[in-house]
Amino acid sequence: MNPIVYAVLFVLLAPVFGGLLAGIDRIASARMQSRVGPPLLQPFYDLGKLLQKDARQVNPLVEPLLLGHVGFMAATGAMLVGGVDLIFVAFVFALAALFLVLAAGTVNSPYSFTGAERELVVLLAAEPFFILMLAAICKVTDASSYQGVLSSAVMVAPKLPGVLLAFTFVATIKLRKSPFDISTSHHAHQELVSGLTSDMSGRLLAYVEMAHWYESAILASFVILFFNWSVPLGLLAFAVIYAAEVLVDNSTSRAKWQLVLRSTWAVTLLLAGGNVLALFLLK
Amino acid sequence: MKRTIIPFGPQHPVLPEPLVLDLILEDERVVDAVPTIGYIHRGLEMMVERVEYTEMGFVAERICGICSFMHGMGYCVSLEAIMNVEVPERARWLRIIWAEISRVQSHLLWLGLGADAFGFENLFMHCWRMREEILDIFEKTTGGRIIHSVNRIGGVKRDVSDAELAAIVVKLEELGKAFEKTANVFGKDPSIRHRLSGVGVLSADDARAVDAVGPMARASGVVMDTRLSGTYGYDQVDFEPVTETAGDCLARVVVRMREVQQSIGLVRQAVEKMPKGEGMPLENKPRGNPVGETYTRLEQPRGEVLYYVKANGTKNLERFRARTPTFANIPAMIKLVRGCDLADVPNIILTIDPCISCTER
Amino acid sequence: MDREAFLARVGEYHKEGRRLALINVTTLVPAAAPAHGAKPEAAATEASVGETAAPDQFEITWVFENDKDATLEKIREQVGPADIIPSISEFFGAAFLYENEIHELFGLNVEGINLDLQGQLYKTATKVPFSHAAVKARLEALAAKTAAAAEAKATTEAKA
Amino acid sequence: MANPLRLPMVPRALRNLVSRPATRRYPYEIRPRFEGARGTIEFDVETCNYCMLCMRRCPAAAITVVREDRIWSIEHLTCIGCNVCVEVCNKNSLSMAKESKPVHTHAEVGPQGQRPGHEEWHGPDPAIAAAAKAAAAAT
Repeated sequence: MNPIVYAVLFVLLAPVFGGLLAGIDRIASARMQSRVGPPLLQPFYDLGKLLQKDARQVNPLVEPLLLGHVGFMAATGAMLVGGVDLIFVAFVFALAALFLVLAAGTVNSPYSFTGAERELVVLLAAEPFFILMLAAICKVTDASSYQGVLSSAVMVAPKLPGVLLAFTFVATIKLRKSPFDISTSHHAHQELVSGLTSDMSGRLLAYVEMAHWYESAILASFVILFFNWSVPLGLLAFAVIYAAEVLVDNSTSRAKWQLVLRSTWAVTLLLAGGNVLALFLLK
Repeated sequence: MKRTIIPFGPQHPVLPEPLVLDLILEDERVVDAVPTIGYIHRGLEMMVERVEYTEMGFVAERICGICSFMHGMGYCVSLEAIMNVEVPERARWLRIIWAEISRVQSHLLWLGLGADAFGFENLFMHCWRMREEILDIFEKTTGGRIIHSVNRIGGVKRDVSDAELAAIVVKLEELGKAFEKTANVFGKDPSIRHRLSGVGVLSADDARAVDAVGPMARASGVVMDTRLSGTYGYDQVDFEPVTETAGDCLARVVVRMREVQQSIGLVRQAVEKMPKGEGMPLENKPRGNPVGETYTRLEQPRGEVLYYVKANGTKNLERFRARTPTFANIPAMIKLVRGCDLADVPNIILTIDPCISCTER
Repeated sequence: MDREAFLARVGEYHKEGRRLALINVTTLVPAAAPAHGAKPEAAATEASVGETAAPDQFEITWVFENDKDATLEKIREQVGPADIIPSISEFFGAAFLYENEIHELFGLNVEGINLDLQGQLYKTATKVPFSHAAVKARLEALAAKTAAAAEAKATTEAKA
Repeated sequence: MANPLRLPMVPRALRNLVSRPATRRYPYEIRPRFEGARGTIEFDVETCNYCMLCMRRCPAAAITVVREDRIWSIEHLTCIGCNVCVEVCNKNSLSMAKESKPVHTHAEVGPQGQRPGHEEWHGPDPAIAAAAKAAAAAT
């Protein structure tokens, strides 16, 4: 099939995937807290409600920047499955995240601004890992595109177990799960009052939510890269990783940003870096 | 260095109470905090001009929704002292039982809020789930979950049957066992230690210098517990005040967790020692109007509360003043917030167990 | 009030290791009209009541407590609205809250608070709600209301 | 430093995942209140003698009694449910219901401009009541 079709399918279906995932997440979290929890489709109802509401624009720049955020997130996914060079995808992924920081940073409110600063710290912690991960995958499979990796004769996961473990760790940041939800939080009870989204309302917040759904789908696609021989196996692995994240989310408190930065870099260096180094040495 | 001013409150989700702290930040470090209260000043003290002393107890109860029983009790105890009314023995024991149950309730509520402040939603739900069972006990015995309205000047309005009391003790002991597991999470979880251990340290000398009260002072190693003076029937139960020495946020959590178990033990003791039987006198009605003044001190869940009541022989009191524990702990809170990280501010503020509604009366 | 003697006494309490429990102010207003007929009772726990008829005075009580034997020590002064009250915040760190409160709710002037909140502590609808004028106005309004009700009752009874 | 991988909450979270939730689906499933719980004040217009004691003792000034017109009214939203009026009533005309009335969400205004939560009863005219009593005694 034409890669363009994959790209279009991603743009259309990723929000459905992300929304359903969020719905399952909310039910599972509620059950872990021995609550009944919302209906499965609650994230979609919430999004609909957000889109209906008035958006209070603190700065006219926020909306274009957030559109850039959601647009580049969708573009990252589309480029990923559309067969663009993986390293390039990693940079667009970082760029998409940067748009959110910019949007929050243009608002002259202390909560939003401090949230934006924390998000930058988080980007600093997470992005080096994603670049390292995609580079390692390209190296192992001798391919540079998504389709190339999928059709490669080498299965990635057995070669890069350390990187996969490190991915599980870093995904906590990207999925905005406790203990690493330091710049934003789904439950606003923290010192930053929902951090960088604190001054976004109505459809602006809906954009952030949409972008997060795309982000979840991109992370799922990354896991599929590790299990490149079988897409269902990759999705299953993502489900396992996500379940672990939800469990950790419900079993820890929030960490401070110093710990997040230190621990993420330690994990990136030790697990992922060590894994890549071992591959080179054992060759 | 860049200075930021973060307006913490009055509608801040971390504290469900309208306190404003203007936090002056240098990077992520708080260099100063300026408090403002008064968003919900209700003038309850002013209401003595209008409400007669017989009904003022209900107003006093509404000073706070968490320690409402103790506020009602404190008011009634003050008036009993002024009017020389002897409280029947069973009523006095019932007051102790309710007071200690409400301490358990308050600490569980606070532990939940504390967990929420450092982002541990699951623990929050568990604490509040346990608290719900205590609210059920209150609804069964007093008729109200939050506002109990059982205290009257000279006694209590409702009796609790001996069978019911025995059932309450069994229920509380079960709860105590279940609470052990939650306490284990608070004490052992590494992510909680990361957030609380060594954060907001108040030394014993500082605690004395800023006149901290209650668990705040006890966590710093200051032995102060108004119950020790043995008034209002506390001389007939055995207990040791809970103290910790570390003085940090974790110590304040631990003090409250140990006090939950202590209070459950006190309820058991009270039920064992109180006179048994149906139809015992519960209330000695006062006669006439009060003249005189008195100071009453009670150990509330949050610390020592002090009431000053002055009556001048009319049906309306001349002055009713409540110095709530939060009011006494605000200086300590401001002291601790200076110099901490922004991320630690919610934990520090919450570990004093702030109740701004109390403070503003 | 004797400023030097007062501060010396507070300093002594501070040295003894007492804590500040309360600074309380009572607005001494002669009751406008007893609402339901006052009947003074004999039993009084402390003797200071009865001499409260001094017009337009405030009664300030500083209460210090001791952790060890749970006793309360009090200093009581009567001041007028124009008097300047010395701050004790240099001895007791927690005094600043009470002193700001005294200033904002009672309109008294406290000198030398270590953290003066400049009238920002409370945001009350009535400024200085416990000043003599405010308390008197409220009591008189209440008395007028009671009198009106009694009159209405009397007229209906007369009709019947 | 505690072991960073030993999370004591994990087993409990997993156990909760497979056990029944502790919460109720509130509007669909309502827990009945306990016996003796304080809810809404109920008034019996037949027995009241309009002595106004409840009005005088009400700390929230929620009750208004107009003796000459035989009107007894209560503002349910002002009522604090302290039970004092029930205790002081000599005629046992007042009682405390176990359940609370649902909270008013709309600012409905009654026919006489009453606030939401206002409820009032008009007792029989004393002359008519006396006549009815005499008639009942006669039969």
